[in-house]
Amino acid sequence: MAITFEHVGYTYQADTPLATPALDDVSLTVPDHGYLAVIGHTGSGKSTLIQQLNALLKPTTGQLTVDEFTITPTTTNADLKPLRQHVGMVFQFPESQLFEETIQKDIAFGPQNFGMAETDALALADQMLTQVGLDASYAQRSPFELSGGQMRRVAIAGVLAMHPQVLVLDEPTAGLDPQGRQEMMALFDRLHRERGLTIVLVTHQMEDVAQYAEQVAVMRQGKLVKEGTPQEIFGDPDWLRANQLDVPRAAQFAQDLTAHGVTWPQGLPLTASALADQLAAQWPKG
Amino acid sequence: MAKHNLKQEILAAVLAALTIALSLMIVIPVPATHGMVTLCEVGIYTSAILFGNPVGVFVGGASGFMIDVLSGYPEWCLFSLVIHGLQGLVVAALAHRASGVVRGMVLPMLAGSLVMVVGYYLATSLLFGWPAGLASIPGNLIQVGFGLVVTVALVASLTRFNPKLSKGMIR
Amino acid sequence: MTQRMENIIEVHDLAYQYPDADQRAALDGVSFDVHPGEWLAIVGHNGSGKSTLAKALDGLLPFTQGTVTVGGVVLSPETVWQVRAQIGMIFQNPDNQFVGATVEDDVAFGLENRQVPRDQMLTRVAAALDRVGMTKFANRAPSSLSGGQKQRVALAGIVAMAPKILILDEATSMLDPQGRQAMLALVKELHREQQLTVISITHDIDEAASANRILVIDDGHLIEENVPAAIFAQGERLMDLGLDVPFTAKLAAALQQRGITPPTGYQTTQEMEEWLWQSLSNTSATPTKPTHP
Amino acid sequence: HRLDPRNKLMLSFCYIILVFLANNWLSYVILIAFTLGAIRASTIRLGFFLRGIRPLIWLILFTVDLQLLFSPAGGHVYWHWAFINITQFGVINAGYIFIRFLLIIMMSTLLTLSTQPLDIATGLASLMKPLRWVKVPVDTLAMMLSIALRFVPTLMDEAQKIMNAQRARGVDFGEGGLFKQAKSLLPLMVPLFMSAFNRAEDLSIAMEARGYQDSDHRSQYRILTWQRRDTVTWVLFAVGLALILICRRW
Repeated sequence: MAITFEHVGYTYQADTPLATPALDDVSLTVPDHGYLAVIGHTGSGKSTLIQQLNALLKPTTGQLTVDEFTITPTTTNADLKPLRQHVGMVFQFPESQLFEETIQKDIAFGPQNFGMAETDALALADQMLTQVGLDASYAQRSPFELSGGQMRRVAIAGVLAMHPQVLVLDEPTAGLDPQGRQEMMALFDRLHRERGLTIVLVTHQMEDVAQYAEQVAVMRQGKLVKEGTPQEIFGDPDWLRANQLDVPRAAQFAQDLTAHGVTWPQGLPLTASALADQLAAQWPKG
Repeated sequence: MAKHNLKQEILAAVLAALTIALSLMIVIPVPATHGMVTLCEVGIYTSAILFGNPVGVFVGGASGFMIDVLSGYPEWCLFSLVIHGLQGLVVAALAHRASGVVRGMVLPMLAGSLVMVVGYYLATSLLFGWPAGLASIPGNLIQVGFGLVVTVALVASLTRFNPKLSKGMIR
Repeated sequence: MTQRMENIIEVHDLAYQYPDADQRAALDGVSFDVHPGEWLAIVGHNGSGKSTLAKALDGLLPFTQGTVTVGGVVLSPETVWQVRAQIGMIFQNPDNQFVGATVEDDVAFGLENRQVPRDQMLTRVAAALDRVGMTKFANRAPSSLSGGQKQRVALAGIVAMAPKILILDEATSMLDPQGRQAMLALVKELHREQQLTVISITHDIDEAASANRILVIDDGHLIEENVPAAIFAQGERLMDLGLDVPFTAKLAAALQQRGITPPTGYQTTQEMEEWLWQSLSNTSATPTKPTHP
Repeated sequence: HRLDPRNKLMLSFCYIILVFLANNWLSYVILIAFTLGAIRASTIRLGFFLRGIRPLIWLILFTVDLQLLFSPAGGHVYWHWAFINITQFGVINAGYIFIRFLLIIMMSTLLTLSTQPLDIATGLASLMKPLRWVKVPVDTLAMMLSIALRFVPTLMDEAQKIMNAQRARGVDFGEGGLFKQAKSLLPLMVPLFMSAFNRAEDLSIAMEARGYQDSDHRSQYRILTWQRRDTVTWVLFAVGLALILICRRW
């Protein structure tokens, strides 16, 4: 198992009058090379949950393991460096973390913090630049000259350069145009499939969840309220609507067709191509 | 013309907010004096050096005043308004005229630091007697020294990140 | 002024060049009209110049060539405040347009600028907050609000001013789905109730679908102008234009790949559904009309 | 609590002057009574005030010690070593300074706890109005101060986010000596300043779009009202001042 949460609870400002519980008894496992999507409203505890994964926040109760690392309430900061290299974090609007004078230096910043020699890190930076779809001519430019979408790619390259085995993504496509969104999601999918990265994705985009995730966790008020495959979660649009969550368009569309007597022998389709598959299968011949 | 002013006014306001936010958030303990240093000077000096004067004096005065109010020492707020305001004013005025690291940054900051240390010596003496004034000096020296070092590094980084800043485009 | 009342905004041959000489023109030879009470969407991928266009309409950028006429007033440095008085604008980042220290202060900001007397301000602020459902939050500081709530406060600020034109510059792009839907629903109501002219710059397919007409900007040029159905009929090419492909178009393409030929042109969800279940039932019996709200 | 913030600011300032004028036991007793009365009126628990003193305890002790050791000669000499004398004057002065600390800290804690920062800022701006006559753009300063305050939580939030992102990239904040800490601050400060520049640009455009021309031609939504209870405080203050002046003479 890549990631295991065991009864993890987290309280902000514990032991003060302002204490507010943000995570409550969360237990969850993600298999090796898994792709987990975490969905839920703003303030449901999604961000708190993913910050446990590299111990930016440590659980106040329970414990979690990420591959060979175990994080408990008493884990000390001295033990964290290998973990932080192992778990790469792409925060919302990650372009705001760029600060070096050249793109190459910025990408090399993380690896150097984890002990890589400068020359190696700079060479690695050039390599990462092409990974995220920018060519090597960008290396010596200032990040300031780039467009927002390009800056985000550089920031992601900076995280990938640390060679994480787990990649945590907090709404990585927010604010991008549809084309940028699609390219970005395809990049993560490639990293997942080709390099075997375990991916944890926090998102509001149900279409992306339906298309890419292998496992979905639904958070509400700090609790894990439902967990399963996309088919299990999205196969029940009424439950999603009752929880004020969006239903993928294809599922919505398929459910409307059900009212006209159309049946879905392979379960409610979640994407346009799955829907087309099932429709084609029952299409009248001739 | 009015447009130009508005941009500068808002820039000064947001930089003051940044200085206040940093000072309240990041407090680095100095075991040697049982005191601590904040990033207040870094905010004031950086704003003053990059954007010159109305910005420098405002960021100094406003952040000095509000930091005291927000952190629960309002008895100092009027003194801080004047002292940090003067500090920002001096750094901005001197940095504005010269260029280069030492003459454009370090010397103006030394002058501003002198204003701050002497200012608080006088204010503390007035409030609590000259021994208290003397007692304020070592902590304040560390504070301005730290501010000076971080500012040099920060201004260098910022102007490399965005070369337009070194031309003082907003000034 | 009276003979030109059919257009509330007229843009003729507009061009803009960023001060940095090395860059290409951000806008080049853009001309179009906007009718009173119309909802116009402007789409284009990031960096296409559509936000520049919005700012130019409000006199926030000194365009280098062309004319902009708003409500019969030709935009110039002398008339810029007259023009701005007719336009309310909401920008992308909710945090960077919230001026007031509290919600009510922020709603009052525009009124203060117009020197509205205080007793009138009190009633107009209260009414505007009520209109957007933010009355409970009147005394709150912006840092305690969600992005969606901040944008609703921005909308309240505009409701209080009652301008003729509302420009949304990617105003929903940083919001979560709930915030986006609430905001869009509110704008639709205002558009209907107050005959507000709406110009929305967007990537969001739902927002674009609410429009009467869509302009497509690419590389600073106006490359297309049509009703949403005609624009949406372009299927996969919409991605290049900075729009999502509508679901029905994705489904049509997927069906096509599987040897099923859907009707040509853009289909609404309802049309697509109807065609599908009728084709599937494939009986000669007259199908009953589907009942959709 | 419900006093006009302008009044509170002025009162606090005059109070500090009052503390200066006090020069004997009786006047200090009057001041203590006055302060405790104000605290009672505020209905804030005394514990809060004591908590405000704790961080300053080193400074207070140091000052009191110095005062004790280096006071001008006079009165009875209790203890003598080299050039250090502990005299009667010294002890009395040290006692006065100690009380001065307590009084000023208590009063300022009272001001902080009972007044919103926004009100203090508004109050300050309002008190500066007379400066208009010497061409100080008071209304502009008030606007700027209010915007600065409004952005403090936003930027704190952003600083926290950037710190998290850089921690995830292997930065250790708050570790090592001063020099190392100074260096580790750059990955936080550079993005924060760049973002502040962007925000300022966006905000000034948004303000123009909302019809802001300059600070002179505006009406005011937020106003401060001077009430009867504000006047009452000044009467009380005057009584206190008179008592202390009498004590000084006496």
